[in-house]
Amino acid sequence: MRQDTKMPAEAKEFATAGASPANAAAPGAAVSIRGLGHSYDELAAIEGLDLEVPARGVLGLVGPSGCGKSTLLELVSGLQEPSAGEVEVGGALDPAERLARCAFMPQRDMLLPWLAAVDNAALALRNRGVRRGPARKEVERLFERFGLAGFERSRPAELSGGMRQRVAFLRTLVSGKPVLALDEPFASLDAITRAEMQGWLAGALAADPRTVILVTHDVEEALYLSDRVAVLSARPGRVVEELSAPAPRAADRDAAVTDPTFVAVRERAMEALHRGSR
Amino acid sequence: MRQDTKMPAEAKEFATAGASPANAAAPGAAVSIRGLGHSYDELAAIEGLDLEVPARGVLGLVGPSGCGKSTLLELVSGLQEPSAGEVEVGGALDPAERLARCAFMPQRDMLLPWLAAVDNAALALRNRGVRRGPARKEVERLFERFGLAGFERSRPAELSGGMRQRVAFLRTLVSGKPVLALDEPFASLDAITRAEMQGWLAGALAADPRTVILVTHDVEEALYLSDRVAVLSARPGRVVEELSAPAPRAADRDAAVTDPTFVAVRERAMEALHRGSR
Amino acid sequence: MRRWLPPALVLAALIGLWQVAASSGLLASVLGLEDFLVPSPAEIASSLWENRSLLAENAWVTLQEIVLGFLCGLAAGLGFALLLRLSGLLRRATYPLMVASQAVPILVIAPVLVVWFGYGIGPKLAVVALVCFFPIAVATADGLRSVDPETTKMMRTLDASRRQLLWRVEAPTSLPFAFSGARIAVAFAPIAAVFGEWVGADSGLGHLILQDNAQLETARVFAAATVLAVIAIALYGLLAFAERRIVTWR
Amino acid sequence: MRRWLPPALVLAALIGLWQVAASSGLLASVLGLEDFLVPSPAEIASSLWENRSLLAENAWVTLQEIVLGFLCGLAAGLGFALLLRLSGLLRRATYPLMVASQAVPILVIAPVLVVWFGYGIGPKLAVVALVCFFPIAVATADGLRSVDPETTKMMRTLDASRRQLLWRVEAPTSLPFAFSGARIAVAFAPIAAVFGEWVGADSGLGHLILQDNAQLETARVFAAATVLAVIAIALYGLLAFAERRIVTWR
Amino acid sequence: GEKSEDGSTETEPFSLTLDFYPNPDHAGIYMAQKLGYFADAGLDVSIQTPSDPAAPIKLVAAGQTDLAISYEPEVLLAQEQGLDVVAVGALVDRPLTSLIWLKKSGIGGVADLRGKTIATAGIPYQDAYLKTILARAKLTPSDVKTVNVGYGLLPALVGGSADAMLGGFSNVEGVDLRLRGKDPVVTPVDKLGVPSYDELVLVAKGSRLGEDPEAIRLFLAGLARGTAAAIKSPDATAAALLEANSDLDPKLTRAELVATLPLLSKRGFMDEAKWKRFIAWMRENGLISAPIPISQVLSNAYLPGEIPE
Ligand SMILES: Nc1ncnc2c1ncn2[C@@H]1O[C@H](COP(=O)(O)OP(=O)(O)OP(=O)(O)O)[C@@H](O)[C@H]1O
Ligand SMILES: Nc1ncnc2c1ncn2[C@@H]1O[C@H](COP(=O)(O)OP(=O)(O)OP(=O)(O)O)[C@@H](O)[C@H]1O
Ligand SMILES: [Mg+2]
Ligand SMILES: [Mg+2]
Repeated sequence: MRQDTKMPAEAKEFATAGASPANAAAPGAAVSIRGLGHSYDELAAIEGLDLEVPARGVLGLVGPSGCGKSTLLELVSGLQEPSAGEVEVGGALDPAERLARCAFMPQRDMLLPWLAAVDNAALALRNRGVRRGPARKEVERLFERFGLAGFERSRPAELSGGMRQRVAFLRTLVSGKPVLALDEPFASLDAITRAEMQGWLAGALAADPRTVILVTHDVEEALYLSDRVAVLSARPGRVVEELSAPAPRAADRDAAVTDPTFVAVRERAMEALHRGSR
Repeated sequence: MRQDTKMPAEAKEFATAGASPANAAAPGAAVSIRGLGHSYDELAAIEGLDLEVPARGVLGLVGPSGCGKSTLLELVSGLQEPSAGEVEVGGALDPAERLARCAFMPQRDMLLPWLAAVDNAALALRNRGVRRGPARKEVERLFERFGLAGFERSRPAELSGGMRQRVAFLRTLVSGKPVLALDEPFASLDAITRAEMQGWLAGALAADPRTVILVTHDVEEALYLSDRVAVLSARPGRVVEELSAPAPRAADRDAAVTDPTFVAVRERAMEALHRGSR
Repeated sequence: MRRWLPPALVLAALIGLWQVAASSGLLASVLGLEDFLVPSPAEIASSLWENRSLLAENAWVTLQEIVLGFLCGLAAGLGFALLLRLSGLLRRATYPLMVASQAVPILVIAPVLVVWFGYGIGPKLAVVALVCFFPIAVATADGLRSVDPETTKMMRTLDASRRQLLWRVEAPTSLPFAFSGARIAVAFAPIAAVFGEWVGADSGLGHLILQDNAQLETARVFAAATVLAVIAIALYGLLAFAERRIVTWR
Repeated sequence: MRRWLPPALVLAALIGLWQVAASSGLLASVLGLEDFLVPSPAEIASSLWENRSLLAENAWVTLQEIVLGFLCGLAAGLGFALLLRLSGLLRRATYPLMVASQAVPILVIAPVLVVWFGYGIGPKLAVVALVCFFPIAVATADGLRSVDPETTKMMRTLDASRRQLLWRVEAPTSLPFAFSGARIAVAFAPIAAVFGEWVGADSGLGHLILQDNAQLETARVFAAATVLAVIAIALYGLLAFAERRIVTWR
Repeated sequence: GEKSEDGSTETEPFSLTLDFYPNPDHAGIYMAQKLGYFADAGLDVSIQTPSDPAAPIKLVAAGQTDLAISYEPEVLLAQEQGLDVVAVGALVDRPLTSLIWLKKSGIGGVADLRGKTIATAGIPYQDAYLKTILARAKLTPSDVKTVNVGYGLLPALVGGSADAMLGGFSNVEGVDLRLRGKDPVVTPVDKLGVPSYDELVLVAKGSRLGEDPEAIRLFLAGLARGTAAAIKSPDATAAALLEANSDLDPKLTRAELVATLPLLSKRGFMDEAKWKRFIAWMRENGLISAPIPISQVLSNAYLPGEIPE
């Protein structure tokens, strides 16, 4: 554990996960995307993308459905190779190294049906060689705060859509990698639960900063959680506008999102989104 | 086709689907839920629910994740049998009859991987005995408006999350049944596409009214599309509050949702949601 | 209980019909099956009873061959499937040989088996294992390949090593396939044991069948075959039960 | 091309080693395999060449038995799997009989087959079909059962009839399983044909093997076995190819 | 096996591979085993039963078994194939292979076989028997339909799918049919124009004979005693057979035994002249190409001088 004992609860929880070799290797890796393009056969999904995410920075990505957000995250995480341009993560261009630095949360939860919720959440730890007992303890502590208490032993088929998504989110966090690539982590959560999770993430990032690329459909969410927000155009995805958030991860969320400047920026983002959606 | 030729475009599109025997049989069936409860083994998902949806009425359902919304929709559609209470759809209590009257859109898209997008969307028509050619034509006309033009022949694996969801939505609509049970139909759509789809649905319902039960996480969406909105409590799901929407499916969406009364109701709904989330 | 009723009834009905047809000479007149070709159920039953000890002895021998041979085949099949999965080259290189090995009549290699394993249980195990190995290997290999690529991506981004991917994802995914293969294999095993015994044996149901066939002891031949069938059904049921216990997430 | 290289190389290597060992007497001294038990590749090759027309004739006969028998077994297996799927009662009632049918040595029912089908291609088809039927039926039935219940719900709410559910969802889902079963079946088919010919035949590779074996014509026995193996590999490859063409969504 | 002073006998393991499953042809062997004649000779004999009659001769040539029971034609074919095997004694010194049909079929003689179906065991030299037999009745193989039924000879004939069968033994299948009241017409092939031959012979590996022939000698002596004992007391022999092979049918076995005992060769002597005639016939029928020097295939040198008591 790198963190000292004075940090807030969230931090501690998050931190243990943070104690991974990959993370130690590259404390908060920066991500830079240069002239990135990708096509599936004839179909150009994204084109000429340039984006910079400083180490420990949070980039929000919003854009019309089908503009290539998920594709972009897979390219960054080294799960696919771009057909043009390059991605650098923590100084590494090599896909394998990028893969080692990035934790990618897919849009569909991809929980393993034969594993209980805890074991699904603990997958990353188990892969890192942690024994089952400790790994379970590790994640079970978070089940409470994620509103999953009592479902530790449930199979994915016995969970609701939102519960599944939270398990998948948890699974990604505890991987403790320096870069988090989150694909709509809260899409199937109701307003309240969603606000809770946002708050939790904000707190956790404050205690133990990571580089985060957050794809979301909720402009407000993007602006609240991110330092900067990139608005992408319709396929092929290009950057229409990049805005910096007025009050990233402010302590009082409700106050922050109702603040006039915040609302103004949100309007601009929406307007850009409109432009991008042709 | 029951509709005359003077109705708006959306209507026509929607209508053809409407020309289904089930629909003809029960023009806009009313749904009434009495003392409904359901448990999975020990776990009580919902308890003592009472809800009324008039024929051609739209009921919005919001509630904390895991409170039993999806379960409720399955109970209404006759896909599961309640452990307590009863559901009546268009005067029928018998699950088989309810199944015949309800079109249920599941939370996960459940597209068939071996069918092209069009054929997935046309499933309901094919099941109703429509030949492949006409069925495809039928749905292809809607692909354009759903922003799926060019992906008619793509396999689900080649579609983005939002595109998959739109195909699933389309698949449910063209079933042309009197009752639509929609489980977060727009959860993975960006703000713009989502607004478009909402507008489309509003127009379609205006031209060819259906009874709709709409589960969503977006209170605004619920209030804009529904006549009444029920806010459910955390598991076991009970009705915390039922509100009637100020301007259901108003022509000018942006105006409607920014109107002070609308905002006020939204606040009340949020507040109820808070209460329900213990 | 209710699960056993239907098969029991059907079986009873069939046997009843057969008996009636046999005793009323219908089989002979209509189907041309004289009783030294196909004895009546009654004859088979009495033969089963009269020769119970003889059948039991030989059945015990054959059962051992079946079970041990099956276990060898199972181990080999699963192991081979894993190897095939881990190396595409190996897969392409050895798959044809694997298929070819199933097309060689035992008669052809019988002397070799004797030279290598003598007249003991060795050659029988070899034959049973050879037969069981194949369906298990093929089915399991197919199962290992059937993992959703999205799931693989998920595991890779969680730093899963090849081995972890294999054990945590591919193996569980392939389990139902492996059981299909195993059930197919165990149904073929009794026949395999019989052929194994024809390589050279002085006991076992296969030995008995050949001996009795030479003596036109048809009733006892069918009695022995009945015992074989019962063994097959029992083992198949056992596997199906194990499957229900192990594959709980479907 | 590259896909064929590895197996070809491996095969060549094995045969080479075998030849060397044989000609240097290693096989005899180490493995105790004298050339009248296992002829050297060279001998087999020359026998293949010298007897090419004889082998071709008989191979053609056996190939017909294999292909037609397999097709019958395929039809029966798929049909049976569908039936099992549609009626749980039927399933429980007939499954044990299906398993039992695989445990009965052909020798036992050979006379019956002859009485019913005579000495023509009939009994061979029956035997091949009986063997092929089982893996296909089991694998397909398992495939039909493996549909995600959520998908079934989706279809039911879209007013799918039982038949539509079967054809639009369950059948496609089971295709990969069915192909597993079919590939297993086609690998067993040649052996089945050989045994079918031992029921009674005046031509075919099985007949030839029996004759040459009695004649101590070991080289030609192995030549015939080689042809069998080649047939098996060819048919297996054919099926694998068809699978890649048909199951495109995996 | 010389007796050691404490009286216990040192026995040397000796393996015999039968031609097929145990039957009355092996009466002498089981008798000798039962009465301990082999043990007296210092041999601990183990008996193997294959199901493929062509296998034993290969195994003996491969040195897998000390002695094997085979057939004269098989021995000659083995020579042709260059297998190092020598016949060291006859178990049955005349043909047992017979042409069998049922009286009820109304077949009066070979001539009536025209257009009939004949079941064979699919063994080429037996097909040659048929050719010779038919030729004597002015028929050619194309005048009849032959079908190879492998192990299914009896069912084929009794089931009516064949009118006659060639390959069954007069003392086994023949007796079996009679016992079942099928009143068969059984004619050994040497009565139908095929030169006589020794149906069942004991074969050893040539090189082995060179090295230590003693065990073979001892075995053949023991066997001769056993055969003599068998002929003297058929009932005891039946008992011995059934005891050793619980799956034999007692009634049938006794009947077969009665028919077999007179056919057993008492000393195992093989008549070279008879063999020469058969070799000639094999060559005429293209079953073997090169002439085979008689000294290579058989040797009476290991037989007991006179039957020891
Ligand atoms: N495996 C694939 N094969 C072919 N085309 C694909 C594949 N995956 C994605 N696409 C195409 O690439 C484009 C971008 O897909 P992507 O999933 O990245 O969009 P997205 O921004 O994530 O959309 P959404 O917000 O709906 O998830 C889409 O048009 C989709 O059809
Ligand atoms: N098949 C099942 N077996 C056991 N428990 C189940 C099953 N399906 C749902 N549950 C439980 O029932 C409760 C309600 O589930 P449901 O999916 O209806 O919630 P929901 O309101 O749809 O949640 P979300 O908004 O996250 O989709 C959850 O606690 C879930 O764990
Ligand atoms: Mg996406
Ligand atoms: Mg839900």
